[in-house]
This record gives sequence, C-alpha cells and structure tokens, in this order.
Amino acid sequence: MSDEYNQKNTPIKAQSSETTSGSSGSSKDIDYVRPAELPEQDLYHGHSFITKWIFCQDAKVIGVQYFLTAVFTGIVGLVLSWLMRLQLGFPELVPFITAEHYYQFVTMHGMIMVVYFLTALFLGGFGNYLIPLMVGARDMVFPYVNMVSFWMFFIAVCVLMASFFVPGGPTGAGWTLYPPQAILPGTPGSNMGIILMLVSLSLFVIGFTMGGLNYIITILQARTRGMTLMRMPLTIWGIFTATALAMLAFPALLVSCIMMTLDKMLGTSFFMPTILQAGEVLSYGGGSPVLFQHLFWFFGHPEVYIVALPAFGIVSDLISVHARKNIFGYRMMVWAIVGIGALSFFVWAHHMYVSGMNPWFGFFFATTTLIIAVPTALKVYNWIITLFRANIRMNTVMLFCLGFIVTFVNGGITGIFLGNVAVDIPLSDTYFVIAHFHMVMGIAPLMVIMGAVYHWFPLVTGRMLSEKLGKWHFWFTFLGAYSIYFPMHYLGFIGVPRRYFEMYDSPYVTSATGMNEFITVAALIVGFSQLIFIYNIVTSLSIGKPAGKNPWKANSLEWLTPEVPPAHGNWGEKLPVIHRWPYDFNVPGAKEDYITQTTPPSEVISAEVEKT
Amino acid sequence: MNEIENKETVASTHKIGIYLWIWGLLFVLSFFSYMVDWFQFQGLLRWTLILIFMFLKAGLIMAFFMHLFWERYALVNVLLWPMTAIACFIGLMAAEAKYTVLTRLLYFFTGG
Amino acid sequence: MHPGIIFLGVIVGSVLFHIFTPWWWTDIASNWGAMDDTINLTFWIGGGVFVLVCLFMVYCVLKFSYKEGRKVEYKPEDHKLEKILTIATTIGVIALLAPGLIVYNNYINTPKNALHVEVNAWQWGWQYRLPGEDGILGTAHVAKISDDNPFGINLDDPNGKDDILIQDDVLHLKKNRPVKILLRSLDVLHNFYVPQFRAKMDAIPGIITYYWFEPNKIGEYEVLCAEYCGVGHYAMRAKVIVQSEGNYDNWIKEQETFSDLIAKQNNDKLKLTIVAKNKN
Amino acid sequence: MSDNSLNNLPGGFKGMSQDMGSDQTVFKGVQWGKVMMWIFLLSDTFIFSCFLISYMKGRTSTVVDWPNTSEVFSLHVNGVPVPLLLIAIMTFVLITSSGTMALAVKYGYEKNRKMCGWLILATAIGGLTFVGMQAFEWSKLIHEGVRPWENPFGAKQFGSFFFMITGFHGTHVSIGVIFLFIYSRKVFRGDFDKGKRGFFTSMKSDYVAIEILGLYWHFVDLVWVFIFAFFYLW
Repeated sequence: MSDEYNQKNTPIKAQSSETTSGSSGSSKDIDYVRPAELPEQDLYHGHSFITKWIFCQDAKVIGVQYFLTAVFTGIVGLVLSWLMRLQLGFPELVPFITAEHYYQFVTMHGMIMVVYFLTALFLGGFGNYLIPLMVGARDMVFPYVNMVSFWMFFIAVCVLMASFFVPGGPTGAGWTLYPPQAILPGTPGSNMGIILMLVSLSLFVIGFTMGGLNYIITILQARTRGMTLMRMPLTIWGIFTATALAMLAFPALLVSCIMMTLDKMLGTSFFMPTILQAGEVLSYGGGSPVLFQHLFWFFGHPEVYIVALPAFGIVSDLISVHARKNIFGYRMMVWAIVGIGALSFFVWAHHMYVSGMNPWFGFFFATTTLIIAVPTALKVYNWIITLFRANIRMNTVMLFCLGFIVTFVNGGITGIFLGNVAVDIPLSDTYFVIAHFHMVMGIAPLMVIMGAVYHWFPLVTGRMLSEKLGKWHFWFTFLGAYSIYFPMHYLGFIGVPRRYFEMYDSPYVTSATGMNEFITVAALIVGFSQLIFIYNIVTSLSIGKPAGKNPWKANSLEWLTPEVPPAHGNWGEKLPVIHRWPYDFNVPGAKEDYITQTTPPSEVISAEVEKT
Repeated sequence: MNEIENKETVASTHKIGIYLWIWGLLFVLSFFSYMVDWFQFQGLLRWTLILIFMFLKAGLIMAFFMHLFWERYALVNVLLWPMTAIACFIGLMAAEAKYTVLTRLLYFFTGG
Repeated sequence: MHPGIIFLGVIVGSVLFHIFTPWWWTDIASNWGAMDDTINLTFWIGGGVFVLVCLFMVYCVLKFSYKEGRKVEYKPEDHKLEKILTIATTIGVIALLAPGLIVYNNYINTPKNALHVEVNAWQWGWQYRLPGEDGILGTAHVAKISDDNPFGINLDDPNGKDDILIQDDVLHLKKNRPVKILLRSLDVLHNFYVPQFRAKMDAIPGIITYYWFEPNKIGEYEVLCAEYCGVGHYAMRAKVIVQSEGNYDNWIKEQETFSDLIAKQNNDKLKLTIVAKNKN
Repeated sequence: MSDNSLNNLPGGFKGMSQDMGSDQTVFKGVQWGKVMMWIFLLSDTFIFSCFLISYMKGRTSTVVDWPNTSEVFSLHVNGVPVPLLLIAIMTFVLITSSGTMALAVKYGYEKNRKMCGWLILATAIGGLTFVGMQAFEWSKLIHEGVRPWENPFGAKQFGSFFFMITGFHGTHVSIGVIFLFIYSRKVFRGDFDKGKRGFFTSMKSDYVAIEILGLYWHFVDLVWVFIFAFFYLW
C-alpha cells in the first residue's frame, strides 16, 4: 500500500514546515505554502451538447452519469428483491416466480447491488464528483480516459441488462457464480446468461481500471498547494484506499471470469473436474472448483471493503460537519482505513470455511479476520466519541449517519460471529449470513449514500432537499430496513439455509412463516418509501430552497469553489491554497464555529489551532 | 512542464554503457537458465537455479531498464509492497494444491 | 419526539426481541455443544458492545443536540484513550478467537474410532456408502459409476468389496458413535447439513471433503443441502435417523454390500443368458 | 522551484517519508502518465500472478502426468531434438527488443529523434518476430493434437493453461507492437519535439511517452521471464 509509511513522515514534515515557515513571527511567513510543482492542467472544454453532457470529460458530469446509471441498476436490483421476498413470504402468490426465476432474481440482485450499484456509486459516482474538488484539482488527471471509463461501465450495464432478454434468461448461479454449477444445465441461464454475465463483469473491470487509475493518480499527484495527504478529508482517504484495493482485487475477478468463459465456451477444465450429470460423464476432468472460490474471494473480500471504506470515509466527514466538531483521532482513522485495506487481502478464505479447502487454513483466516475487527472497532469508537460534547444538528444527514452507526455496529458484530471459524460453521450458508451482509454492506453503506446525497445535493444542484420529506424517508428506510434484517438473524439461528426457493414444511422452519411474511411486508414498504426520496430529489431540483455558498458551514474544499455548483475547471482562475485539515470546527478562540481549509493562519491568529 | 522534463532528463540519461552491460547480463542469465534445462538438473538444484536466474533477470529489468533503481523510494515501495499479498496467495495456494492432490490420491483411483 | 428517543427504542426493542424471541436454535443433537457455547460467548460480548456503543450514541445525541453557542470540546486526539480502547478491543477479540480456534481444532481432527460414512451427492439427491467388516471404504471414482456399480467403486480394491451400499436417502447412525462424513459429489457443489448437528461441509466434485460429529440424541432429522446447487437446491432433502445400537445393527444387517450387488447382477446376467439360450 | 527541485530532496527512506508527507505530489518529479503506467502495470502484475497461481494450483493438483515440457517444446535440428530451442530463441528475441527499447528511451530524452525512432522500430520488429514465433509454436502444438480442452501427452490442463497464458501474454505483446509502430511514426514525424496534441485526448505529446511505452514493453519482457521459468522450465 502506498500509504504504509505516512506516519513516519509526519514528524519530519513538521520539522520542515517549522524550518520553512515557523522561524519568524510575521504573518506573511505563517501563511507560507510551498510553490506549485505542477503546471496548470489544460482541459478540454466541450462546446456542443454531446461533448458537454454525453461524452463529457468533466469529472463532475461523469460522476453524475455514474450516479444515475448506478441508481438505475440499483432500482432494478430493488425490484428483483421484492420478487424474491414475495416468494419467500407468500409462496405461490405470484404465479410467474418459478424456481428458475427465483434463482435468477437472487443472482442478479446480488451482482447488481454489490458491483454495479454500490461499487459504481461510491467510486464512480462520489469518487468522480468529489476527488478533484476535495483535493483541489481542476479535474481528474486523464479526463479522456475517465470518460471512456464511464462508457465502458455503461456498456457493461447494457450487457448485464441484455441478459434478461436472451433465451434461457440471466444466469441463476448465485452472485458468487460458483462453478461447476454455474455453467452446467442444472442452473438457469447456464448458456447465454452466464456468458453475458462474465462478459459484463470483464467490461466492468476494464472500465473500472481506467477510472481507478484516474482516482489514484489525481489523489497522489494532483493535489493543490498545501494539501498534504494528512490534510485530506477522510472521504478521500476512503475512496483512495478502496480504489487501490479495487486495482489489486479486480484482476482476480477478471482472471476467474476469463477462465470460466473458457471452461464454458471452449470446454477447458480449469474449474471442472470429472462430472457425472444425468447419467453421463462430461468431457471435463481434473480441474478444481475450489480454485475458483479462492480467486473469487481474493477479489470478493477486498470488494466488501471497496464498498465499506468509502462509506467509512464519507460518514466521518458527515458526522464531523453536522456535529460541528473535529473528527476524533483523525490520524488513527486514516491508519484504520489503510490498515483495513491492507489486511483485506489476507482474509479472503473466511468466506470458505465450509468449502472443503485445506482445513488448516481456518486457523490462519480466523486470526487475520478477527485482527481486522480491531481497526474497525476503533473507527466506530471514534465516530461516537466525535459526537461526545459536540453540537449536533439533528438534520436528515445526521440521522442517516446515526442510522449508519447502529446498522454498522450490528452488522460488524455479526461479522465477528462469521469470521470466527468455529462459530461460522453452524451459521454459514444460513439466513444469518444474509442478514449479516445486508446489514453491514447493504443497509449501512446505503445509509451513508443517502446521507451523502442530502449533504452534497446543494453542491451539485445549488438547491437544498426538503428536510421534512427527508426525515420521513429516513425513518421509513431505517426502521423498515432494521426490522427486515434484525429478525432475519434468528432465521439463521434456527438453521434455515439460504437460497431456498421454498421451505416446504420442514419442522423447524414452519415456525418462521410469520416472520417471513413480516419481513416481506417490511421490504415492500422500505422499497416503496424510496419513492419519497425520488420525489424529494425531483421536486427539489426546481423548487428546492436555493442553497447559496457553503450551506452547511463545512470546511472542506468542495464547498469553497467560486461558483456553486462548481463550473468546469472547478476553481476559476486561481487554484486554492490549503492551510489546515478540514476538521477545524469550534476551535477555541476562533470567531466562528468553523475555519475553512483555505483560511490562512494569519486570519485566525487568535484561534488555538493544532498543527496538522 | 519544463522543469519536469529537465528532471527526467537528469534522471534517465545514463551512460549508454550501463544499458549495454545490463543487456549483456540478461543474455548471459537467459543462457544460464536455458542450460538448467539442457543439462536436465532435477529437484532442489533445478528449482534453486531457476528461481535465482528468474529473480536476477526480473530484478535487472526492473531496476535498470524500467529505471526503478533511480526512482525515489516512494514509488519503489508503492510498487513492491502489494507483492506481499501475492506472496501470501502463492503460499496458500501451494498448500491448497498439495491438499487437493492428497485427497485425490487417497480416495480416487484414476485421474480426478 | 427527539430522534434519540426513537434510536433508544430501536436498541431496547432489539434487546427485548432477543429476550422474547420464539425463534432460536433447534435442540442440539450432537457433540458440538462447544459451537453453541462459542456462539453464546460471542453473542454476549458482541451484544454487550452493541448495546453500549448504541446507548452512548443515544446519550450523546440527546445531550448534545444543536444549541446556538454551545461550548464544544476541541480535542483532535487523545492518545491515552485511543490506547486503552485499542488494548481493550484486542483483549476482547482474543477472548473470542481463542475458544473458537480450540473448537475448530477439534472439528478438523477426527477421533480414531469414528465410523466412516461416504455421502454421495448429486443433482438432486443423496446416497450413502458405509465400510463393511474391515472398516475401510474402497477407493472410487465418479467416472466409473454405472447401473452395475452405482458408487463407482474400484473393482480392484479389496477394501471396496464389503462396502455397504445404501441407495436411498435415509441414513441411519448409531447414537454416541462418532461419524466421519466423507463427502463426494458427482456433479456440482452440495453441502450435507443437519441443523441439529450444527456441523456442515461442502461436497465438491473432484475432491473428498470431510467433517465429523457424534450424534447423541435418538430421533429423525432432516438433511438440507446448504450449498446452492442449481434449480433443485431447495428440494434436495434427505433424512438421518439416529438409533440405539440394537436397532442400528438390525438395520445394517439388512443392507446390501458391494459383493452382494455384484453377485446379484451376475445371477441376473446368468439368468438372462440362460433365457436367451433357451429361446434359441 | 529551487527549494524542492529533485536533486535537493533527500533520498532513501528519509526522502520517502518526506515525499509522503508533502503537499501536491507523492512521487516527486514523476509525470502523471508514468505513474498511471506503473499503477496499471501493478494491476496487470496481479492479473498475471493470478494466472500463474491458477496454473500452479492446476498443475500440482492434477493426478494425471504433466507432459515433459522440454520434450514437448523441442525442435528437431538435423533430426536431433533440441529441447526448448524455439523458446530459447524467443526469449533472446524479447530481451533484444527490451534492450533496444531501453536505448530508445535514453535517446528520446536526449531528443535524438532519428536514433529514438529507429530503435523503437527495431523494438517493434523484435516484438513482431516474437509473435510470429509464438504463432509457429501454437500451430506446431495444435498440429500435434494439443487443444485447450485436450492434450495427447497427459493432463488436460496443460493445453488449457498453455494457450491461455501464452495467449494472454501474446496479446500484450501484440498490443505493444501496435503502439510501438504508432509511436515510431510519431517520433519520426516530430510530434514529441513540437508537443503536438493527441488525436483522442487532445493532450500535448512529450518524450515521457516513450518512457511510458518503454515501461510497458519491459513489463511484457518481465512477464515472459516468469512464464519461461514457471511454464517451460518447471
């Protein structure tokens, strides 16, 4: 990891800043910032409608494009989840949900939500919009590549959606796509469906690599004057680490996609041992299905953090701004993000405790997994300590942050169950797992996304979202989602296995019928309550209260652009110069309760600001 | 832009001799690793030699042809640390492969 | 109403739900009580942390909601506090991990006297093979499976001759006798899972996987496939009957061995050839 | 620029921590494009590593014999089989092209347009030769009955991994060759001296591009070193 050595530099950096700026007392020297290293970036300015809004090279527009595309696929995923829940809660109520269709819904829901919705939304959407603004760059470093990245993603989504309409329908292999079952006739969509899925994933990886290079290099190499790594908002740290993970984890996905495509189309036997199906020995032989699982989870586990880390980062910023207090233990937060990211490459097989891998791996992976619990727990502590003796605005954004903390702590703790190998054995492949990961990487990141939308909507559109509708939206979503997934853990305790189209009358499951019905109803309500959100966004675009500059009184750079919403090139004529971290809220001795990052020290001479 | 170019010029116009040296060394090392097969060394010796020549060649290409030797440590470290993840993956997969072949030999009587 | 109260309600509701829930584990019927214990341990430590963290959050929200001019603490870092929290968490994690690893060590080390039972899984059904007198299962291979040799047993392996074949999805087990389940899949991934036994493991084509348990309660249990294996996954059920020693012995005597099967087939073939000859 | 010009910065780990803690850039004096290529290559390394790890897993865990590579890849010279002859020649060709590329980068920075152009062209031709020989090797194996899905000499996976890994590497070489030809033309035309804007990206051309291309080309060579060791010599 690139950031492994950050801490070491801090004392040295402090020294150097003392020698360069702190030696004399005059205000000019206090404000000294190293001169620019880089020349101005020359940008391509679109002229026509097409170059301005469609094939646009402005990261902000690309971010919105990513956001909208991801939300569209997310809505498809949401509808699929209703259909699944309808079958589970009220079997045979909807006649067209057959077992084949049910499994196709399960698969597409999972894949869409994890990859095409959450990953694309956090990194493609928020990443594109916020990175250049928050680090003080005019745009991403390679705007053209960035544009191609979005269109690759768009094509990937189209290919994915196309699989709904091919003969045999989309793949029903489960989102993990485990071979041999994924490419054998016993699984729905094992011909065109799975091929389109693999092609779509490969396209996604290629597109994402282009975007990821942009995010990483913009953050590492295109920051503005004064913006050290340790002055970046945690949002950027989260997105940066997640992108670094993605660059190193997606290759494993790509490789497994290529190999499975070859198994399917050319009849190679990478993952395919001798198989006897329907009384016939297939032409495969000697391959290893577990290899796929290793490759998949070598991607899959970092993927979990690709979704979680940006959420961690964003929520830290939201909490800090709306609690009007600096984030507690910023340095530790950064180290926790980076540490979690690095460790996430050493824990993948905790998804495979009962997969039949070498049993001795259990010890290694249980240990590494529980080690991750430590930095994660520290982050949680820091969030709530930030709230302590703060001045908390109880607006929609803060509500979503609190909702995040509750669901994340809940999901994190059930994660300790599943990470600890002996505890995992009875619980794996049951509804406990479903409940756990929906809580921790479904609901919790969603809470952050929604909070972030309420927070940054004024920046993107120049208008505020309605607080009243926002609060209704929050309570429906939070209470609804919590009452879906909290009881679901208990289904897992009973031992109900996941991916069951129907339970029939298994003795220990009939008792849960009532709960299944309740969960289904809750899921429908939560889903429909998102209409409030959409309605809020659509109406606020035209009738929302004009936001003006910096409506939240935040410190970070994205609110300090000359125009709101920011124009192409972000900063007008002169790039901003940074003097501090973005968390100087309620500094003793300062006139206002916030000091923006661009405020030079000479203007707040009386404030007891700590050196950052 | 100018400044950066100048720096690059400083950083990479090394004497031609060094490239020719490395080039020659690569040829020699390739020849050696080919000889490992030619003389049909087996077992530990074969593996030791293969790996030594491989890493030497890879190291020379990276260090000199790809200029990593002259790059600042920040870049070098960013590029090399992620390899620990790969190393871990290799080690565990080697163990996994051994385990797979073990169960196959124990319970199957023809190819798995 | 202050939002903090609602959050408090959520926390209290969660705890109450747990106390009054009618949904809990099925009664355990194997030796893996230790797994339940580790779950309980994790539950109490984890649940405690959850409640404490959330209550603290609610407290902060109630106490420090926005008031113009409220005095806010400015303390970017507190090394002592951070150190204490790190150490406390680490201790907690070790307390959870260590018992887990001990249980897992038992889980992967099968006792010597365990009865080996091979479970064959396919889309979508089960069959079982038990060793005969010698206590050893013969080697087998999926590619050799045919109507004559439904388990693909190696004809040259003397250990396989007396193997007991159960071409039915009901498996009988002896109470208090450890069983090592050897999983062999003919096609895709499956998982032989009986919730009451707690233990589970995937069956993977191409290798043999295993786990063990000791059934300790007489009764009939439903087997569920716990690894997605295609459209029929949800219907892939079977039954395990745990019996006392006497009943079990009676049952096993009635089962056919591999050599019985071969003999029967040879008889049939003989009859067929005789019939054919007679016709001529 | 005086206080942070590259030569005045401390080197080693001290320099690294200072770079990490500084504003604006982490990699001092490294162009964006070059960082991009490095990070991309890092990602690509993971792709090839995953391929080779899969190969290791596949080869170790098969119970069918793996063909003896030095026999399968031998060429008959005057009726005598010479083990791995073609592979050895391919290795030498690729290293040669790597050397010419390294020199091209050097001359590029010295703004020696002619030398740079010719050396890039030489590199491209080396790459082309390599791809040609690989095509010959593929056709020879296919002729002998090796297919991705079967292999008359032993384990099925031999054919699968062989075609997949060398194919993926060959694709990299081919892409590299295409870019080498394009860039040699650009060099001869003087795009890099004039700072002509790119066709798609509208970015100014610069001789750094040659080094970036060089990084890619050396990486292809680097991957071959590993494939040679693990696939052919194992």
